[in-house]
Amino acid sequence: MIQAEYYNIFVKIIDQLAVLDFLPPVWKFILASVIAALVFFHVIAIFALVAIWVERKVAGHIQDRLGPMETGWHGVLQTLADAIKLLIKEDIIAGGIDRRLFVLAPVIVFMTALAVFVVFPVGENFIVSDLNIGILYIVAISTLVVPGIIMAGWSSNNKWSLFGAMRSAAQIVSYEVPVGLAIVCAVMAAGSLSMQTIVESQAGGFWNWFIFSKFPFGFIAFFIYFVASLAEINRTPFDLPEAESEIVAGYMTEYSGMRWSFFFLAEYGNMLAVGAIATTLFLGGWQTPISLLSFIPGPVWFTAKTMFLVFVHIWLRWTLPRLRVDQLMYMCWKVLTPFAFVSIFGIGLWMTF
Amino acid sequence: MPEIKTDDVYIELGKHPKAGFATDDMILQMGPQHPSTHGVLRIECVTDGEIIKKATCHIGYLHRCFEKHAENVMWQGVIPFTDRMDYLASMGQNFSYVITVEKLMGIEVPERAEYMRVITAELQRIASHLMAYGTYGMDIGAFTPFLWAFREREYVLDLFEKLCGARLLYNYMWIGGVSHDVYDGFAEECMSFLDTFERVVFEEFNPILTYNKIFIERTANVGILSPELAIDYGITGPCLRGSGVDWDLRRDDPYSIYDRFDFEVITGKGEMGTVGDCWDRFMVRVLEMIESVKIIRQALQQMPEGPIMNEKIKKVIRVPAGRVYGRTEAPRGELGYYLISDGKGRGPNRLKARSPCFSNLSVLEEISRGCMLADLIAIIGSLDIVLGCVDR
Amino acid sequence: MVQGEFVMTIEEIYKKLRKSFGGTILESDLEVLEPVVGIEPQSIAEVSGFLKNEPDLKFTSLMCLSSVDLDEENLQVVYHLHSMDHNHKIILGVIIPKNAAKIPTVSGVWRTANWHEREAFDLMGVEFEGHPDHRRILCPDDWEGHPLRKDYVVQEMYNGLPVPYPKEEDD
Amino acid sequence: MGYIEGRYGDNILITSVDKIFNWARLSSLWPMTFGLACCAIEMMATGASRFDLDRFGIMFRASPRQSDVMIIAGTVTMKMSSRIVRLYEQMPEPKYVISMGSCATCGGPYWEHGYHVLKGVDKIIPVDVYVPGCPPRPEALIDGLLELREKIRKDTLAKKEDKVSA
Amino acid sequence: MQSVNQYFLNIYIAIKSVLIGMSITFRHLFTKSVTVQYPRERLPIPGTSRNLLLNKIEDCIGCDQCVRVCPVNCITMDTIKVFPEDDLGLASDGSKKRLWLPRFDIDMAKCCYCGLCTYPCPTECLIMTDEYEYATYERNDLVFKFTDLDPIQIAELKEKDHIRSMEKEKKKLETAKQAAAKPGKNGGKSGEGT
Repeated sequence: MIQAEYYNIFVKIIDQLAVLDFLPPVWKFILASVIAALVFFHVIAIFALVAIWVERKVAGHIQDRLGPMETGWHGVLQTLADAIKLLIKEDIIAGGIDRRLFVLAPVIVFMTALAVFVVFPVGENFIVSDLNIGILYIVAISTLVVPGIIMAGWSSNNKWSLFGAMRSAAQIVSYEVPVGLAIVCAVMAAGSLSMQTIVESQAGGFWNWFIFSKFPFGFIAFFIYFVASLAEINRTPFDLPEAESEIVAGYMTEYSGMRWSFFFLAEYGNMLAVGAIATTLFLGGWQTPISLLSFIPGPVWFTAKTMFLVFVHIWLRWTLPRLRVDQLMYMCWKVLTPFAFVSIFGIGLWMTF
Repeated sequence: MPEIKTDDVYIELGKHPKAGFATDDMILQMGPQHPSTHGVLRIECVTDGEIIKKATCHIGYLHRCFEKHAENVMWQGVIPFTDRMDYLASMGQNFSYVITVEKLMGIEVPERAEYMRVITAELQRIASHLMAYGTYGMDIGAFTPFLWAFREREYVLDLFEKLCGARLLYNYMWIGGVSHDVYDGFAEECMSFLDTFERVVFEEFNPILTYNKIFIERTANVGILSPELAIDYGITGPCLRGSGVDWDLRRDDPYSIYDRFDFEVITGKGEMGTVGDCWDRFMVRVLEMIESVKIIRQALQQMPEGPIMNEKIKKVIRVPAGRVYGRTEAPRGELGYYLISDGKGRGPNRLKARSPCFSNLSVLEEISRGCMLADLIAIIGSLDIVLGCVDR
Repeated sequence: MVQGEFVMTIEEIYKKLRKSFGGTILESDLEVLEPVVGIEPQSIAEVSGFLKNEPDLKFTSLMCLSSVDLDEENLQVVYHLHSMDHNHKIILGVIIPKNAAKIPTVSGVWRTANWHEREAFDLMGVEFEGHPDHRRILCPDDWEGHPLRKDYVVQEMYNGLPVPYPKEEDD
Repeated sequence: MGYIEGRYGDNILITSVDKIFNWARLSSLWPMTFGLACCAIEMMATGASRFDLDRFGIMFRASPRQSDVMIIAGTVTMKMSSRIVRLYEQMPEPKYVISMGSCATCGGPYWEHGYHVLKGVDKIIPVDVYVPGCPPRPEALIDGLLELREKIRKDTLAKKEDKVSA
Repeated sequence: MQSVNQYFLNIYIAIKSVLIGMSITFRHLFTKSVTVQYPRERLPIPGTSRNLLLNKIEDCIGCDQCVRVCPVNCITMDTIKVFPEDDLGLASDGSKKRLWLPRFDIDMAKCCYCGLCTYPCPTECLIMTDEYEYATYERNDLVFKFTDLDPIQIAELKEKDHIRSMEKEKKKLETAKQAAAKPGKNGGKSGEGT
């Protein structure tokens, strides 16, 4: 396992820039990470806009209709118009609302969606900062969403939001267990927590990817991870927190204008994040499936795989009905977790022989 | 999954909640504007967390004074108002009003008009059940079946529009006959729709929703309605047949020419859970659509030539004094009109409409005790109520 | 659903009722298209209990309960009963004075009557003694008057909103 | 819209900002699912596959907080009128109302004997577009929405001393 | 609790039904959409379709049939008897027109589009067109006025009608007086009259 020093790409650029030599090294690192954060914020914001448009078009065609058509060619500017309109919408903070929590909640939820992108190995040396405990960082950050959502639900002083917040807290916390166990399977196979080394260990053809190697257990771990991560980001069939037909708009009922669009962007940011984690852990990050195609650069592979997983999320949303809360819990504790233990045990056996 | 009753859980623990931590029940107003109350219905549920202890319905938000209008309008002027009572099945509404008046006047309706009435009533039953199928899918969380159901429903609405000019509220069945004759391409278009429709139900609608495991989990063993309770609460139509009671007015108290067609009355058999649960009521509606297709096919073949309106009907209609109660099998249940005429007025003296959804909804409080919030939505969806029909 | 060994005609049911309840069943002509059997207001509860539980009558389902404004001084409540087992029907009529419109409830016998009686009270003003939850069902609770009465005059304002259609003053 | 609304006369900055804001507002009109009666069924039919409303960027939102336009689809009764006013007040500011169908416009077929029917929703909330029909065809509803889009296109942030405010 | 194979059976059915569902929706991704892009493409409206009412006023003989049959009373019509000197020409079915129509407006906001008024019309002048695009900003634009007389003519007619009714009034008074005078001889049978 090569333990090369992977610098953050921006740190390399700043090192070459002589003009910035007067800055002490600490400041250089801070400047590099600020630039990295900005770059990734825009990557996700633009992806979220595209994802919303893709979702509405795919939903349209699944339902034999056309989806956005009027604004721009085939509705390309539709989400831009939505974003601008939401920006200039009146921002209502009703009487009974607890102001500070109400304002803080969307920030936290959006922050966690962004913070996860720091450790994704998009390409060979194209990574913001390669923590050696990458995957542990991801699991830790993604649990930060729960207090954000509970803050949103509680501070909105609205019965529907409280319902939505309680449901989503129970759902995210309990689905952390299968997600964690599935990640443990991948980490056992790769031998290290750092994301780059995980991707490295899946080098060679697609048969080395964890989804196919160690045959039954790798696939079971991927399946468990995919289903549990669906529940993590409140997407169908687990979209109970903002179940439109049961509890009006869940914890987002009282939010309007730009604050609500933070939640909306966070949802699509999370979709991208979960897709990226799944590709890094199980589908071999930026590795090429067949050595012939190795001339295509790493980041293209990474984004292609993530986009496919995001498409599957959207595809599932417009196919399946919604689960009830107790069935949700039944599935988490009685189906996903036992199978996760089985796959850990299986991979453990596989590794020893 | 056994139903969770809150009190038994606490009693099992040996202490009642009031003793320890002072929790209180939350009164949740599923207000008149709620995405899945099928219109303007307010349900005041006393909930303990997700579990509903008591759900009382508050209706009347769409009370449009139908009976007051029936007393002040001419005989044929009441028909547009019956259209607006159950706006999803307005052919069925016209049908029972028109039958009641003809029973009182004792006049005959020409054969061709009778066949036209049966065909349009059954087509309307398909459109209404498609609407029930779509909205029930949306209540449970699946959006796509709703739009597919509407796509099929649009074809039926096209047929109606070419036939009588309106998409939703037709004023098609008049006293003594029907208003428009069949346009020449009707039979072919109707047959082609029926063929594609039957294929679509079995190839797309059933696999995507009816036999979907999550849908079955959400609806089986939920809102179980026993036959005695159903009869006691005056439930009729698919909800009653879902509980296993084999009662259909078209066969057991035949009106118009329904005795000439052979069709099967579908009853709930508890295929996926117990008899009389939400899934059974839903399944009865889906299979009833197929029965309606059979009836329409037979009616289209046997339809004779001839006049579509009884000649004795002039512009001003004279109805003799008397009282009569006529009822038909509307898509949502037994729709009855109690008509009192004093012979001299230009309209009915008193017209009481016994609407099916009014009784079907009254059982909600009984069967939704102890279920979860998501089940309450499933039960309302399975009762398939239309607020215009509840509030009149 | 057994088709019923013998479908009892109106006359037989009427004679059976007269036999067991005597005076409280009033005279009523049975030749009219759909005869209405007159009943004393006070004894409607026992009669309906009898009609429901009698083995060869078994009127298990109350089809329709309607309230009628007969003439200036009295109302009539009409019960349409139907038996699913024997497939025969009967119509009961109870005449009550308008000023003291009191009648015992039958919601104990058929629970569908609960809502139908509330509607009869709401629209016609017939009070039902012993009704579990005697409130208006269709009109708002603070609505004045009972709309379906012939002498009903629409109230001018309802919490700040004009009720009748504004008369246009143009020519 | 806070600070700059109605403060400056017509100048280059205002007109160009107007153009963008109005374009954004009219191309993403989110109605609140507010079906009352038969017109609600035609509204759903308009949202369904054949007359797709999603083409105009119209997405039905469940909560009043996230919606811009309120389509009153059906008969407004006395009991319902207080609810409609409350829902209208809960909607964020640039909000519009479409009165769909005869019942919402003036009580429709129930204007004469309907004691419980409110004779027109414009008695309780300001209405922008009246869509006639009982129920209006889906195309008529889309035509009403296009009419509303034209009205928004002409909206402006500049001072409105001469023009009578919409 | 559930037996073990019921547990595995549940999982198997769940996965199978999810995959079937996904295959159907995937197939629908490629089926042609049924959308009619309304402002550009338009559905052909059938002839019998019931939308905006139109009254060809030159044919209308003011017979009041439609006003009586309308269940909603949304047609208001004023008629003035024709004066001897002017001639209104023939209606389409050859009958002579004997009524001026200063006011014939249909309030399309009240109308319930039931079409009952188009059947009894003797000259078929009241028809339902297939025009449905008349959404407005003002409620009163929905009251369609079909009279073809301009306000001046209407004022004139009203005033002439007023004069005529005054004369009739006077004539009636005289006849009443004569009637009162005549029976003076045989005991005043018709009383005061007027």
